[in-house]
Amino acid sequence: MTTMTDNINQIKLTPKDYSSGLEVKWCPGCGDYAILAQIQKAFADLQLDKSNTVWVSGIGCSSRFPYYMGTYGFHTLHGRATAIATGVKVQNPKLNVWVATGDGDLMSIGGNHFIHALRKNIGIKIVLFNNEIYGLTKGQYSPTSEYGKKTKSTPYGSVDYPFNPAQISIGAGATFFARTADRDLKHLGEMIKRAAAHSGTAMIEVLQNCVIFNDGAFEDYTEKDRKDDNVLYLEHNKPMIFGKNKDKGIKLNGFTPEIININEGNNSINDCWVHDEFDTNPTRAMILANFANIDGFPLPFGVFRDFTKPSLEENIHNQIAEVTKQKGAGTLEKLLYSGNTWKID
Amino acid sequence: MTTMTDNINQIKLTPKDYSSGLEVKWCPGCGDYAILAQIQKAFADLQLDKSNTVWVSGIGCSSRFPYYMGTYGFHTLHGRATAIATGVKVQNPKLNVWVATGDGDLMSIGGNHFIHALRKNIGIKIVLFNNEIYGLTKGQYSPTSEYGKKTKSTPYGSVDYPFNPAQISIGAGATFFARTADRDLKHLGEMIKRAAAHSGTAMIEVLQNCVIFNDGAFEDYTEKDRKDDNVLYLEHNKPMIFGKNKDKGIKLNGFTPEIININEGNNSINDCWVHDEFDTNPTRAMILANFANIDGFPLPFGVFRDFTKPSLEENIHNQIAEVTKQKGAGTLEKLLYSGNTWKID
Amino acid sequence: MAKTTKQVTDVTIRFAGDSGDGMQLTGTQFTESVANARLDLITLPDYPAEIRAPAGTPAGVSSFQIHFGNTDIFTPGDTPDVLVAMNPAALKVNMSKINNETIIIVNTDSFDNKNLKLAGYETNPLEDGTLEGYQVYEVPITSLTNHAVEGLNLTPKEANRCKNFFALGMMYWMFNRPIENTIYWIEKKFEKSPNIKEANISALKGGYNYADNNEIFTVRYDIKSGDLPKGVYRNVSGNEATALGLVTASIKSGRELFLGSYPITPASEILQALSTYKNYNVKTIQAEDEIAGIATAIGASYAGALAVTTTSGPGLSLKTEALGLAVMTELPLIIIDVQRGGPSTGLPTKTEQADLLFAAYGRHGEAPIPVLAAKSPVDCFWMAYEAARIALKYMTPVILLTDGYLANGSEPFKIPNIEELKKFETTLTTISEGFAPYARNENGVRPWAIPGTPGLEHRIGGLEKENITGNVSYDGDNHELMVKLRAMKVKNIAKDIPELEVEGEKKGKLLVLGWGSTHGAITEAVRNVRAKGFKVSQAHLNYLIPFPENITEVLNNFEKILIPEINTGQLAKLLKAETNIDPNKIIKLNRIKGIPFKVSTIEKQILTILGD
Amino acid sequence: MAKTTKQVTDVTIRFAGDSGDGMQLTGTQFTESVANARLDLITLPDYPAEIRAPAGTPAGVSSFQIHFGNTDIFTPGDTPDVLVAMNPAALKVNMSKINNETIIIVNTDSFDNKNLKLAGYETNPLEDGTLEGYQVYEVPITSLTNHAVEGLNLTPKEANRCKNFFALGMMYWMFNRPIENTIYWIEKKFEKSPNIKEANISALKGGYNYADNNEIFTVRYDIKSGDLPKGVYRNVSGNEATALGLVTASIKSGRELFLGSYPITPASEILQALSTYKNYNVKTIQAEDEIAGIATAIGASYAGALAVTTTSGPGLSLKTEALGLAVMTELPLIIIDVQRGGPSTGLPTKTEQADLLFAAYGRHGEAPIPVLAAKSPVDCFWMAYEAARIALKYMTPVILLTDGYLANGSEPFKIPNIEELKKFETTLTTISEGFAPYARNENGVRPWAIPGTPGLEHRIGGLEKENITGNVSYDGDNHELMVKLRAMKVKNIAKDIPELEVEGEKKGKLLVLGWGSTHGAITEAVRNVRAKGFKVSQAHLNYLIPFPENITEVLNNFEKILIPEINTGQLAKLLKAETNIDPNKIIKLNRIKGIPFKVSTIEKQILTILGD
Ligand SMILES: Cc1ncc(C[n+]2csc(CCOP(=O)(O)OP(=O)(O)O)c2C)c(N)n1
Ligand SMILES: Cc1ncc(C[n+]2csc(CCOP(=O)(O)OP(=O)(O)O)c2C)c(N)n1
Ligand code: SF4
Ligand code: SF4
Ligand SMILES: [Mg+2]
Ligand SMILES: [Mg+2]
Repeated sequence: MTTMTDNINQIKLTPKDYSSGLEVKWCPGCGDYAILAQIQKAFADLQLDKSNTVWVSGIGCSSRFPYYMGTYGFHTLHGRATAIATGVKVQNPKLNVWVATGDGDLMSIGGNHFIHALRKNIGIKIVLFNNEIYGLTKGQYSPTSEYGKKTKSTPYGSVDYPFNPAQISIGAGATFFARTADRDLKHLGEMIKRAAAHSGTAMIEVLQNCVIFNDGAFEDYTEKDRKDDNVLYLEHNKPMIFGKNKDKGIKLNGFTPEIININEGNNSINDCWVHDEFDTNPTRAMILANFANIDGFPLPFGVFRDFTKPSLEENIHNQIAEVTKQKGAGTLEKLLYSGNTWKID
Repeated sequence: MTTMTDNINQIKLTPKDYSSGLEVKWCPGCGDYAILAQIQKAFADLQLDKSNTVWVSGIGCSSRFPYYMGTYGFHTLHGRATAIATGVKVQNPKLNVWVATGDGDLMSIGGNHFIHALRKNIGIKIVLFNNEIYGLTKGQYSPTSEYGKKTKSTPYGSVDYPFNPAQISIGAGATFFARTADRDLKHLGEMIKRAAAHSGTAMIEVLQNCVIFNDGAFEDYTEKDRKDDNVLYLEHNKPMIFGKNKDKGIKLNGFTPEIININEGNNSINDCWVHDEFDTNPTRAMILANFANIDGFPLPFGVFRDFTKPSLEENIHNQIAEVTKQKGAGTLEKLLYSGNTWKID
Repeated sequence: MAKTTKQVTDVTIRFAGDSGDGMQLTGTQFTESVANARLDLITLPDYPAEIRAPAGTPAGVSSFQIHFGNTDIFTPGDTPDVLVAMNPAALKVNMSKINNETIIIVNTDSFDNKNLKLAGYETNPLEDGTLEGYQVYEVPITSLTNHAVEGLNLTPKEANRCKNFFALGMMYWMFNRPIENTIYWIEKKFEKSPNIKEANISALKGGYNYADNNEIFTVRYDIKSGDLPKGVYRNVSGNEATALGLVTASIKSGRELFLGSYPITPASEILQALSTYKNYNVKTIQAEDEIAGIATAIGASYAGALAVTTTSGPGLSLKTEALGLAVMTELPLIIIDVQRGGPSTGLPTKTEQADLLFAAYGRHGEAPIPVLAAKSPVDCFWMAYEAARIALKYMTPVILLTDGYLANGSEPFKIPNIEELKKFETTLTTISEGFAPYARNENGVRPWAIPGTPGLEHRIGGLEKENITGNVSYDGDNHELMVKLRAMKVKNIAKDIPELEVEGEKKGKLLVLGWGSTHGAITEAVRNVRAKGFKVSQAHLNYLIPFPENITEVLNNFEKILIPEINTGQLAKLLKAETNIDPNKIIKLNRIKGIPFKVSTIEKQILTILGD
Repeated sequence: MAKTTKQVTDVTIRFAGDSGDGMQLTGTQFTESVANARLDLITLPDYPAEIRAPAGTPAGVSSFQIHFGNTDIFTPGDTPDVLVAMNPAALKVNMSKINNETIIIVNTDSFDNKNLKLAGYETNPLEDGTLEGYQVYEVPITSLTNHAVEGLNLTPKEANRCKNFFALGMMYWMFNRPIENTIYWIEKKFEKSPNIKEANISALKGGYNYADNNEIFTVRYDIKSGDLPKGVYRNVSGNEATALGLVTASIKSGRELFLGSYPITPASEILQALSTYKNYNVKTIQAEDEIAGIATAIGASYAGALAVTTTSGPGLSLKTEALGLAVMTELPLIIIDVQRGGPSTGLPTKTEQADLLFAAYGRHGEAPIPVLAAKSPVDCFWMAYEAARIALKYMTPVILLTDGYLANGSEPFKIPNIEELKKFETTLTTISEGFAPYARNENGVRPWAIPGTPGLEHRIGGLEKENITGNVSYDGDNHELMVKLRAMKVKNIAKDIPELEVEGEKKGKLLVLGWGSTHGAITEAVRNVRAKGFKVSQAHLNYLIPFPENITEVLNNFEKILIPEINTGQLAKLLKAETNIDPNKIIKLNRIKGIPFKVSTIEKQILTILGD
């Protein structure tokens, strides 16, 4: 659970207070800068306690993130951030534990810890910087790179099908999934705050532009002129509509989504599928996740799913409390003199 | 792709011919025996070429499987079977490559290779012996063990939520998923044959009874008196009905499944959801996968999904063929004398 | 019928039967009875490799060996004085372990055609001369047991299952032990099934009386009470002792215990034991794999826990990369490797000492880690405690090596005086003034600043650190400095550990040097040889990286160093690599058969060298 | 104005500028020109650690050093004779690398306030006396370039980007090299943008003419053509050479090449190079992680491929467990570790030799693996080829160690005569009669029976194998036998590799012994010292496990052995552990700064020892 500073007399922290002051070393123009700025801003809005907050990361450009935050930070091993964060959170559930990770870090080498974190619903927030490329190692394809992509390690085009991050997350049992983009500043900040408020594992996919090795990968979703037709903003209890003229909607035909023009023919806004972020049934989120794989469909941004069940650390600490209640707190005497003992004197 | 012996004059192989003749060492009464027998039978039905078939496994009771098959066999490392099988298949796509694995082997330590195999659609067949326990290490819980389970490593009950194997498989992009049980002999054999015929990654979950450490875990789905009410057999193009009296059906309300009595009220068999194994939309399979998590719902057995797209090994070999066509086959001369050379004489 | 009583000082008994025959239980009961007589003892179970191998086959044989006496007992015994064989397979499997002074007690009822065939005997060994020269006591244990429980309305299967108590009864008689304790245990254990309770008691008494009355049991053995030091004792296996040592260290240090682990034979019992200590605030995570096991532990350590990960060889292999991170971030961490037969999956249920060089050098880059080893089941308690002390005091990962033999073997543990346990030191800090994450104290140790502490927000990671500030640094001179500082810190631990002690003369022709679980066998061998009037000394290493400070001095005092190891000579290599002693004085003695050394093997080798 | 021409034998030039300044390209062009003059050479790029560090800052400086001459060239040169500094940061970063004999050519245009500040200079080093005592050539390169391209309608940015060719032109004049080759290259490269083409050519000529006419360039250097052996040459980096060696081995052995890998600095280029060789039937898999990298390779090996996995330290750590499986299943496999600065993530872009002991001992259980090392960029070709030969002939994993310096450094590669390449032997079999998976030939090698072969169906795995049959065996004696057979097989490879050769006297006071990439620096140092009239010999190890058979003999002939290593002394330890040479004769020389040895460092140490 997110801990907010409760000392009312405290001085209000500004975004800058959440910076470590170290020189930021991403490439000029890298999308990571915007993410950093929005997170510092969101943390200031929440007045998150710096000393109670830990950023854990793996290895990659994105994983340099903790160095730039004025909180506690741990730049760990490629792929292991979620596992290490799990240890931090279980040991001290009072900490706000955030993970900064890349598409290679989380979904390639870190895939196992990733799905197990989601399964166990450990109360960490995972911010995936998805640039669909390996940045730090200078441009090999990643498990989110599109089929056929030419990269340094696939000179004739990749022959792997990519993961759909939403789909695998939900398949693994994610209780929270949201998507946003580096250039969608306000929305990005909103998503961070939503994740902060979630009690279990919160997974945020941020589409992030790597200017050097995969420039423009997300222009369809971030460029002013194209974005409106290509992004569907999910809002709780609102019908799903999108398009420059807000004239397109999503209608469900059974479980199959269709795009309708809400101003044409028999269709109206009332035919649109209404979003429910808190739906406990994973099917809704899976249908939304699959939009990415259907030609011509807009990419949903926003909270796909946000549902509460006890987190791993809660369960562990509750069990400890319960057993301790039953058996009494352990002491060295009890420990050593348990079992079948005999005395020689 | 499955290779069948095409020499018509060959003597017909019997199930026994698919045995290695080594003494089988599972505990008396273990469900693994039935799986072994059914696979040998199915292979005989298919007249699979023994010398072109490889069984790869990890570590666990179930992973001893390759020792008992008269094919090639590789008992590898805990969790690594799918990755090693990937190497075998990519190197020689003509081989039939099968993986025998346990719930710990595939979904705990082997989770990453598992999801990546599914993503890449490598043409291997994965037979998951799901006994919801660690057999070989004598009874710790596994990632498919139910919440709250008391095992050697969870004396006060586990606090992890289990994976739903179908859900994670489909989330990872599985092109084939089927479920069956050790005691469902004929059905098990059928599923094996279906997997053999699938070109990409085929994932079969076999519910398997561990008599020693998790006895009776699947009785609801295997005991004569209970099974009919608890298992829904999926059949292509057939309405979903189940129950001792074949009177219960599954109806879809939007994307939400409901159980109906097809003989009562306004409901009839025509209201039932009709299965389509070949649906390319993953939503159907996800809805079916979620049955396991809804109280009172029957557990679907059979093929959830079977859809074709080029496999990894096909793609790799096609790319090699294409480049070779473009550039001509490489020779030592070409190789060494390429680039910028100069002569000193 | 005349019965004589012989006085002996120590005895080895091996109970062997089918996995279903309850031999481990029989052994444990016998052990308790012996322990109550203040005798020293060591026990060793010998399980089948398969979970439940087919009944009656050699693969299904389960054995339990106990060596006890009123002198110091260091090994489970080379050769049983008594072998109890409940079926033909048990006899067959154990033939190689006995000699013709061994008394063999066989359950003749089980030597029928079916069981002989299952055991792989073509003819009956009781009849075909196989056992010629052995002392064989033929007892129809099954039928006698059935007879003893008659009238209790048991099913034949239930009746049969009592026969281990019959066997136990005979042993109690033979070794002059009271049966009351076991009766008391049976009463409690089977409280809820009065029938079974009665039956087991009848079988136990039946066995005792049978031996008392039957003429084949002519000799009874008596062992005078032992002279174990005063104190309260309990019997512990190595894995239990390890778990106890860790929890004790947690309580003493005031740091909550965190275990991140993944099950693996023969280490799983530590995870299982620690999972029961919830009321000691112990958090255990059965992680998705060994990497997550150590990764969660590193996370917990960072968050302030006494963090541990437990495993065996294949798991240690997987933890290699994360060990490097713990070295670079200088976080306290205990890695316990319960060694088993390798390489690869190897021989999971067998013991071996072949992970030593791996523990010492098994990381990329210059990544020094202290390596400790326990020398007996009880010593696992002490070395786990010591590993915690070093990890916390020096902010370093520490590898503790035990092995399959220690893990499963057990011996009496004298419960320590709580006050006398060593104190813990840490570099925990909450003071922001002058705080720098990689500043070092007089021991070269950086501060431990735990998330949640206001004002100490800082960042660490696996990239090279700038001295003092801990910022990322790609500077070459700084790198060289940091490599040296990390090496120095570990090297200096040598000043904080006991010197290497020599048993026997401090100077002479031959020193037998061991490490880890060979301690018992070496000690007995050396004592035996010395008892014969020869001069030979002994030293044993609990600390492998760094070695005790005086190691070169000690070794230089001897002409020859004999190093017995259950590997191809890893300590021998480590010794050469890490010291400058004369390599030509090293004599290796290696056995790699998945079992502990026989005392006689070492003894013979010592005599050969001394005879040269 | 008088210009003189000096004859020299070798020169070191360092091109340094901002990442965007095109210094690597400049260096490469200069290299080709030098190569065409039949000179020997070695080059070394020095990239910034960040992908694109802020322009103008020290972190953003990219350098390229070339050492060339008409004698044998073994290193990229200790100290540049000429430093070209395109901006203040480039000057600042490289000040520590030069001495006051270095000619510094600076682009004065870039020494403005903004760039001085970005570089961290408070005052202008061209004016404040910083460069006193150095020979500084101040050239307004930017404006001169702009001038040269005038009239070509370039944007200011485009014009600016030509300045590296201006600098190159100056260097061509200074070292008396023709510019035609580069003009030809520019013409092809910029075929599609005639404007840029013209501009670059003008800049190049401009630079050349500027030096020819301007008075600050008074001396011109001339190097007589070299005497490299006859043959066809190409320039290769170590990583390129490794890839070429592997493909060559694949073609020669008739085994298809399979690479399972995961990107990691500085090994990624091998994966990338092999990915281009599709028409050589090379299959490359960028796996999900390093474990899958080696696992897919093991699978491919089992299926009959020449299988390889490439990585650097952190990745090798992750491959540890799978290495054990390759040992147990005795499958051919090549593991290439391009070492970088450790421990943990360490210094990814820096070089180091600190994985040697890890390669030698880094597995649980007794798991011997041959370890080879390349000594120069070109030698990567030969050792990759040799690793393949050994892996296939002996059915064993082989670890090949290279490092960041070798990987990125380059030198001329004399293309070998294809016929003269060593032949491959394998134990491939298709004959079912008498087939047993763990029977062994005279070299102790088991047969390679590939799935798809009728009649040879068999099963292998990581549990201990029964001798000959390969069935699972828990037998202790068999285990000991197998441990010994595996060890013996690796040990016997010593008979099949070249003996250790000594350069210089075979007996004497001092032998300098090295391994891997220190070869160049050691060789130059030894030659320099010998040229001064001292006696010192040199030997270099390409084979670390097993050592060449004659190693003890060779070393025993010297009073002292000096071992320079870029680690804390790992070969020194390995040598002591694996041989019985007198440890007291070893003298270590260690630098761990992420960069290759300076020749002078080794030279000084040799002289100190000889002077003793
Ligand atoms: C064990 C290990 N393997 C490989 C690497 C090399 N490596 C570092 S970052 C990275 C991938 C980076 O991609 P991503 O996670 O998408 O992050 P990005 O740089 O794109 O933000 C790789 C392969 C490593 N550091 N450690
Ligand atoms: C690297 C490694 N870690 C742990 C083990 C120990 N181990 C062997 S099998 C197994 C789990 C077995 O469970 P599962 O995969 O479900 O197979 P089952 O025995 O139930 O068929 C474990 C933890 C091992 N052999 N290797
Ligand atoms: S390489 Fe790409 S992801 Fe990395 S810092 Fe540069 S722009 Fe950002
Ligand atoms: S332990 Fe369970 S899974 Fe393993 S062989 Fe026995 S019954 Fe089967
Ligand atoms: Mg990325
Ligand atoms: Mg299982």
